[in-house]
Amino acid sequence: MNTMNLVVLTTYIGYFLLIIGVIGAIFGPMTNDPLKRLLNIEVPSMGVALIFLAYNETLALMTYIAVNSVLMLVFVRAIIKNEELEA
Amino acid sequence: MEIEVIKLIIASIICWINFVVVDTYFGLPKKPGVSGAEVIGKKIEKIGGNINGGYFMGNIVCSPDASAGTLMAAIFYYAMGFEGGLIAALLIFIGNRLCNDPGYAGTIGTITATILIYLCSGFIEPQYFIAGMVIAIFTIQGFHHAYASKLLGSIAKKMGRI
Amino acid sequence: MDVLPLISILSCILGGIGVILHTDYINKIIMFAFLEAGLIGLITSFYYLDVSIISSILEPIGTVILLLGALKYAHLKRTKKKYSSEVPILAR
Amino acid sequence: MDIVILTIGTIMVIVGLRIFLTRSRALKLPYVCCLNFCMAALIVLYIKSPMGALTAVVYFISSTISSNAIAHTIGEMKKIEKTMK
Repeated sequence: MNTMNLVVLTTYIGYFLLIIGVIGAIFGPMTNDPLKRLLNIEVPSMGVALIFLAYNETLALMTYIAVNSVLMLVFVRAIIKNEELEA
Repeated sequence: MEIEVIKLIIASIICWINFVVVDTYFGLPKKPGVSGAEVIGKKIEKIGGNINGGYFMGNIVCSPDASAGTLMAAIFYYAMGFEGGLIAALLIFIGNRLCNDPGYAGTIGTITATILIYLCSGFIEPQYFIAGMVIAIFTIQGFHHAYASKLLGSIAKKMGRI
Repeated sequence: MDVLPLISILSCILGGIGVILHTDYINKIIMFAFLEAGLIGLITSFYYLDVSIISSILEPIGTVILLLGALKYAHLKRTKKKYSSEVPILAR
Repeated sequence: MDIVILTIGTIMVIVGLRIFLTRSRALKLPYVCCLNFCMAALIVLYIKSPMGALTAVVYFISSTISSNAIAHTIGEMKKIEKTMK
């Protein structure tokens, strides 16, 4: 009866977010706009963070959350530059 | 079982009166303090509410005022005892300054909430005040927006703070 | 199971579906904040308090970056529609 | 099971469903504010120590800053949509 404890459930939620996010980033509604596709990309990123959490990788989780916000800055800057330079 | 429900209802009424009176006295319904609160006030007026109650709700969303002060006082009283309320007042003041607000309402509300919880500590434990504050914020922000804004506007008009 | 992990799991599922199904920028960012609340609750229920504090400090930074990017992008798309037929000829 | 935790959990489920179903942009923000209150209360009821209280305070203040930024951006976005029709 104790098979569905917290760790197993967290792993399942992480894989669920990963699969849903990848499918949504490819076939989702109105993804020809690059910023909306970037916002869909954030969902599998949070799924990866949950999988790190389920395997007790504390240092990897902290580093991943910190790097993720820097990565967001780089992607947003690249999208805006692409929109400016494109004729 | 029934004595717990009675304690919960009494704590909820105390929290509701505390934060509505302190926030109305410091002039939250009069004008939007930060620029984001104006949008929420206009939108609530458009769906059939009162404009002053809308400003009140927008100010609660956009910066930690006496409502957040009451919750934090209950939390620190539950974890640390009476002197935790003063630490909560300092943290609320820092949060207010981060949100570009003067910060009188938050600190005064935290100190009055701490004194009220200390006076009631004989027969109501502090965890009932945490749940009471959540019920009080649910009746204003989450139940029915137009009716709540009309109620807040009439209270502000009765206190003469518009 | 306690109440906090159950609520956090529900918040994660609803936020993850909501980010994909909504189509406006601001709605997507609000649902993303909802997803982050679930993530912080789930980290806290594993008793990793230091990671939880770091994560809750870094959450508004990511939100502010996304909001500034969305604002600049909407402004850029509005202004480019108007001049896009004649400006490249003058630029060359 | 305690009545305090059950009450907060029920309120949080109702508010989460209403965030998902509301269509307007500006009316979602009060529900998000109510959800932050519920989450801070649940954190401090799950961990009964001063460190849990500190975690709840840091979470609440930073999420309020995030909500403030969203509300400011809605106003700026409406201004852009009005001037450049």
